[in-house]
Amino acid sequence: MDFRFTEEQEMIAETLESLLGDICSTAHLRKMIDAGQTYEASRWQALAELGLCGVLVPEDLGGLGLSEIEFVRIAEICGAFLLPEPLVESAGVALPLLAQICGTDTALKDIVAQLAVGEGHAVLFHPAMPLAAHADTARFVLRSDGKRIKYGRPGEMGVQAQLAADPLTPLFSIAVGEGCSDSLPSEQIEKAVATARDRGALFAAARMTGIAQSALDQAVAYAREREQFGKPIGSYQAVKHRLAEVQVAIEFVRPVLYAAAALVARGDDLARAHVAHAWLRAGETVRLATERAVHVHGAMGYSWEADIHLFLKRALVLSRSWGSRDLHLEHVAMRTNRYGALDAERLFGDPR
Amino acid sequence: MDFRFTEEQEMIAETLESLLGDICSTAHLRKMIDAGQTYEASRWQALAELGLCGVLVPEDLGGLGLSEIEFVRIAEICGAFLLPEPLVESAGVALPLLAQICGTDTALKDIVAQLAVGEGHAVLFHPAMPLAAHADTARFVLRSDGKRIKYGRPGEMGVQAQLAADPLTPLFSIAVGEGCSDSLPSEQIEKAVATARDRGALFAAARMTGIAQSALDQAVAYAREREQFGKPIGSYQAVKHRLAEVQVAIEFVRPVLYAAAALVARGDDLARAHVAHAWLRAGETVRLATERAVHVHGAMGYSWEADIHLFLKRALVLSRSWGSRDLHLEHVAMRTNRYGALDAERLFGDPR
Amino acid sequence: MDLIYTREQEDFRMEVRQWMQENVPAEALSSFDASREGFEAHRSWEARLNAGRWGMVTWPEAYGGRGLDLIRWLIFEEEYIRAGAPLRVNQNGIFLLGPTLMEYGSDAQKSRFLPTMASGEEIWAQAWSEPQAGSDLAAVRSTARRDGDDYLLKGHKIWSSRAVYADWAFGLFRTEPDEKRHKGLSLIFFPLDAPGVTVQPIAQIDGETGFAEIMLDDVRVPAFNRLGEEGQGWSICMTTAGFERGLMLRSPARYQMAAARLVALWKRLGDDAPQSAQEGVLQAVMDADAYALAIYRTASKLIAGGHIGAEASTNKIFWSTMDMRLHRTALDLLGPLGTLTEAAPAAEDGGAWLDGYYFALSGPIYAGSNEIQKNIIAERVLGLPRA
Amino acid sequence: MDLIYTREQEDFRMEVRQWMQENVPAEALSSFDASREGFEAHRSWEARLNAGRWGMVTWPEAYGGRGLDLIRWLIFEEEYIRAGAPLRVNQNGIFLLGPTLMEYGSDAQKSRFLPTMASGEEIWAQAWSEPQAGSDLAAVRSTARRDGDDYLLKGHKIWSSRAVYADWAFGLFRTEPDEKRHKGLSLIFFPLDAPGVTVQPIAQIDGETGFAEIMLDDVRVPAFNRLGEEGQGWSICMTTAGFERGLMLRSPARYQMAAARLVALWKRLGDDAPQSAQEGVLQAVMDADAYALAIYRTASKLIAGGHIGAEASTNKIFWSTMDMRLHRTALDLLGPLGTLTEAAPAAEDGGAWLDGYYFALSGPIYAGSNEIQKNIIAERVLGLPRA
Repeated sequence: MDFRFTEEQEMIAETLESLLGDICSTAHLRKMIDAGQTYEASRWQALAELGLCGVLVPEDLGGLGLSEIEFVRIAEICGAFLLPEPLVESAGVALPLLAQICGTDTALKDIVAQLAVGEGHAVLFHPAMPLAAHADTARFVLRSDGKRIKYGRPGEMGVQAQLAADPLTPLFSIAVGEGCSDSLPSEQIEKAVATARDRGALFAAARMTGIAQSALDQAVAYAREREQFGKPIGSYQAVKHRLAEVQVAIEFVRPVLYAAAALVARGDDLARAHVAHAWLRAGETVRLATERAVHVHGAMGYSWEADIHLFLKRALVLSRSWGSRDLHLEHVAMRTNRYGALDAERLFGDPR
Repeated sequence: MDFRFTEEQEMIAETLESLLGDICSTAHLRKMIDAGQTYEASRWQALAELGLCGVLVPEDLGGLGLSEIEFVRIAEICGAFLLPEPLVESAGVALPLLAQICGTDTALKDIVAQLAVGEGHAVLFHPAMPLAAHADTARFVLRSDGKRIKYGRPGEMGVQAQLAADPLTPLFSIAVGEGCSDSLPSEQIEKAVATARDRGALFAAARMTGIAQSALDQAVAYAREREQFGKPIGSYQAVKHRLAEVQVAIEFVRPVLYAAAALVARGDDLARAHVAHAWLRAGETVRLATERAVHVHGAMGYSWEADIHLFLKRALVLSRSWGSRDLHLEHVAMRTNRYGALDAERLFGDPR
Repeated sequence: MDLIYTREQEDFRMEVRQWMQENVPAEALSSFDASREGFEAHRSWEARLNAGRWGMVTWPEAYGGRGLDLIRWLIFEEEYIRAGAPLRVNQNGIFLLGPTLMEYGSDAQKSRFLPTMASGEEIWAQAWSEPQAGSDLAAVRSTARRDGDDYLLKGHKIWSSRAVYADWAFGLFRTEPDEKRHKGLSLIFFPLDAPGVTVQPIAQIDGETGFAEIMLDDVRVPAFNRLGEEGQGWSICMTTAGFERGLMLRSPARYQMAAARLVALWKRLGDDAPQSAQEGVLQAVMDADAYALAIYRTASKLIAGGHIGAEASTNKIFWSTMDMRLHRTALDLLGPLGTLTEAAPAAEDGGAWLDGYYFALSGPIYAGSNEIQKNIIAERVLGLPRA
Repeated sequence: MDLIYTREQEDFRMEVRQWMQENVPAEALSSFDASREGFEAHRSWEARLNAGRWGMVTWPEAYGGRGLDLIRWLIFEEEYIRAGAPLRVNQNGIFLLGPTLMEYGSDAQKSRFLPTMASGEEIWAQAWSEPQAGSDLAAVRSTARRDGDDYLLKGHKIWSSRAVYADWAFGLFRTEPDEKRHKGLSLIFFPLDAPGVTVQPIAQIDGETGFAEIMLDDVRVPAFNRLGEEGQGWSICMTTAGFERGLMLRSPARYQMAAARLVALWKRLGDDAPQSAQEGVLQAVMDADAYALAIYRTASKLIAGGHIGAEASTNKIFWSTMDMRLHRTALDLLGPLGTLTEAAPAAEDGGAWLDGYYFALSGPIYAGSNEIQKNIIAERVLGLPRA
């Protein structure tokens, strides 16, 4: 029992943080927006070189063979920096699913190996994820109704562009074509898709948590600088306490998020309820954080010039991805019905 | 169209306010609590002398023949002063119901006339009001399942004492006996009981609104006096803004409350939805007001010595009287389904 | 208390309804903040309104109004919004400056400015804030130096709504340079095309340019353009702010209509509507009702000779909170579709809910931030001590 | 990250569980704040715990503990609460003063005070606040005047929990009368039966006397009773406050058990449970989980040599908010029955939810009000400027 990240886990996170600090500042993002771009090949390449495109792919399929515990921090950092490229979508969700179902199909295994080293990306459509980002440029588009999986190239799958609030999240809907491949329904497929869905919600929660912290940091920075009535506005309790409340909210999302990652990693049947908990809380928290950050910025917060709206818009999109409030509340209710509440014993107990 | 109380209506309110200021201060209430009393005959007498025990009873039955518009202010003031005697329960709810159903029964008419001048009080039990105050000393106990009415003396009706949070609200449950009178079910009874239920919820909302304002006033008074860090605590935004929010909430209960009273008075079929609205908002507001007032008082707010707990406890009891959150939300939903929202026209339109 | 419309009020409603049915453009005008074209289309609409004497029904007939009371104004607004008539591009004029002019202006000023305001010939921008004077408005630094019968205006205004395409602006200027804070300020009007005025559009969160910076470099205006006495600017400005926060700018019909649209969306979604958002829908209906009732109550008091004081602040907190809540609920109802802009094929209601959410976000900021309003309520209504 | 208990931790849990099964009184003890009898019954329980060496498992064996780490303490607490064992009457001692003594006390002080604390022979009250020093604790006026090897204590303490029946109290005294605010304060212990001590019980909101006023009139105590250096009182007190707000006083099992009871109530009510309260039930379960996970995470950090800093403040805001929310939901589930006290025949769960609501109400006040905690978070975690 040790609820800390290992040194190796911390190192991956720090490396990514430092990389994105260099190549994914909001200044970089604004240049992309001005140029109408949503993807930067050189940044994707840099991520690939760190092995991040194949974190959850087993080593024998060409990935790093790490777990959701590593990836949850990666997703959180991608959130914090508003990474536009589909690292979480592909390496966190679609690709590990593909790796799980490719079996002995050598063509599929080849594709997995290529995606794992960053040669393109994959995306997954799902009833809980009807609008997926970067589907048009995907090497591989997967779609599941929960029981079966279809896959193919974007053209075959009939992806259609949908313009979203966030200028750096190109969303697409899908109308599956007839010509593309199809899996047979099986228990194994169903289980793999369910896990992919859990990963989707988990990493969406992680990204929202990262955004919440960034939004808070920006509000704090502004509140320290901006003076009114002869004092920094951050010295007024009206501002102070509102921001402190955001910090409290964030502090109580993180442990849930990390525990949910550990539960998914060990395939525990409590995992889904904790993923739901993380998703719900992260969603509330990022709403609180981004709205309050806008308000602390005053009129500036309503301008295009201040960066905060980029965080608000990304949060809007993510908080509506991978399931609805109803769905996640239902998953929490299932835990309540089945386990009762005093089960730290159960939560941390040996699942064997 | 004039959304103000008339001078006469204001005068009734001012008279009551001034009377209760003299004879129903928290100092009076504390003496009663210390003596284990929940009813003061002299105060009841004073209220009776103002005619308040028969406000809603038609003049030909010995009352003042006024409407819910007058009584809503009376109930609000009774709330603000934590009046222990059952004026609202009797004159606001049980007695007008009795007056509506007494028909040509001269014995009942006599009782109505006596109650209207304050010779005793009546109480009503109802599915939305399973615990009624002051039932043991009632001259007349009514109970309805919504379709029929039984009535009798407390002994006949099997009232049982239930000790409530509020030391000045003696609550009773009921197990109707066999010997007492009984009405036949009829459309007229059903309608009269429904109106009584609406009055119950409306005047509970009014009392809660009065309590909310009193609790806020006390918090403000304490915050102006109490100094910490060399300044009155009321000069800190942490305190200021919390209390300002309570004031805002109160300001947006009152118009709803008064409009609901007017709708009940004119028998409008929108009445119930607006009563529900008033009940829901008054309940939230009084919770906010009393909890924040306790917290502004600091440790003092957790002591028996500070008056604020008396307001908190009365609010606890009232906010759980005359219906549940579910029930009132359902009534609001009915309005939503039937009328749509842009119907000021409908709301203020001539019902003829 | 009498909560029934009179026969005359009902007749008035029917008159408005009929005029609107006959005159409201069938197709929605394009945004007045997005292009000169959209702006001018709205100006034409103001002219048409004015031709029907509907520019501002509460104003005296002499200035293009009908001399009606506030209850009728509320009825007018209800019918205006029900008819889906365009947003008022001249709202800074008719709802803010207009009532202030009525209170503080000379007859000559009223005659000069009100009729062209009612007709839309002159569209107004506000010029309150400066880079260092936002919530702390009394920190304005822009000056008006007296020069004979003129003033020379100098300074830097910001967040001026409508300033990109408007004709005129009104703002606070320090007429006594040695005075500090609330003293020595005057309210002065200036034409946005005067020599020395530079307007720099500011892009908003939604990419439109609803506000602008205004640089003033010795802009010459006649002293006639000063409203009220020299040095009286702050108290006049507080009056205007009361209008902004309170009754006029935010007519209840707007929120009732928004709530009605939300209910319609909820019904349309049917079983697809998330259960957990239902309470938000009911809340929106209750909020809109509560606000409408509160405004009718305030109107009744004002008609009877009362004044609007700190109520303006409680109103502002309520409507801004309600508007945020309502749009959050709408986005929750829509799920992933709620994040789509009007350009997306799958967008519901043409992306209006997302636009509405952005606009609602500005509610707690503009017209005096909610933090400032809470200070006002705490100090002026509750009597809590200043910090 | 490894979120699985070790075999040894599981074995330890079973050991605690078995002992509790064999030793926890079958009948609940009466409240330690309501009568001397209830207080002494709790003291006996503390003695029994101590006899099993369960008084404070994290303490060194020399002082009656087992020298275990915080994870085991959490496991112990889970089993303690699961077994329905009595509240710790000596919580001011074992959870607040104990850890502080461990950090700042001399060996002689530790030997003198810790074993009798673990055994319940000496029950402790806290004596922080004074009438003019609540949130502003640095305003304490009580003095400790040096007289040879003794101090003479003088002053007026208030809101001292457990002081009515306890044996000892610890509090802040000004040892340097000319120093102001945080300076010149010392932390000193005094027996509550010493000559010159007058204890005046204060009735709480629920009528019980969980706290008291303490008047000190030249109470003589040896300088040995001072913890740490003279003048070091404030920083020691902040350490203790950290324990109070953070980990120790509020073990997660307590909230998990409360959430479990709420779920049980909800299930028991079945179709009678209001639909609108369901989300509150789920929220309570999530809150309790989140708090437990956060505490396990903090414990892991502390075991690895980390320190608890402003986390104590975030924890305090979270548990106090959670506790209020949970009990509000319970009262909402119960409807009218929720307002009944234990004496009422129809009361559910013996009126425990109402009692719990009252107690939860005190959460945002004691152990440093939530307003003070938010200041701490804003200034020390976020780095926002002081006012």
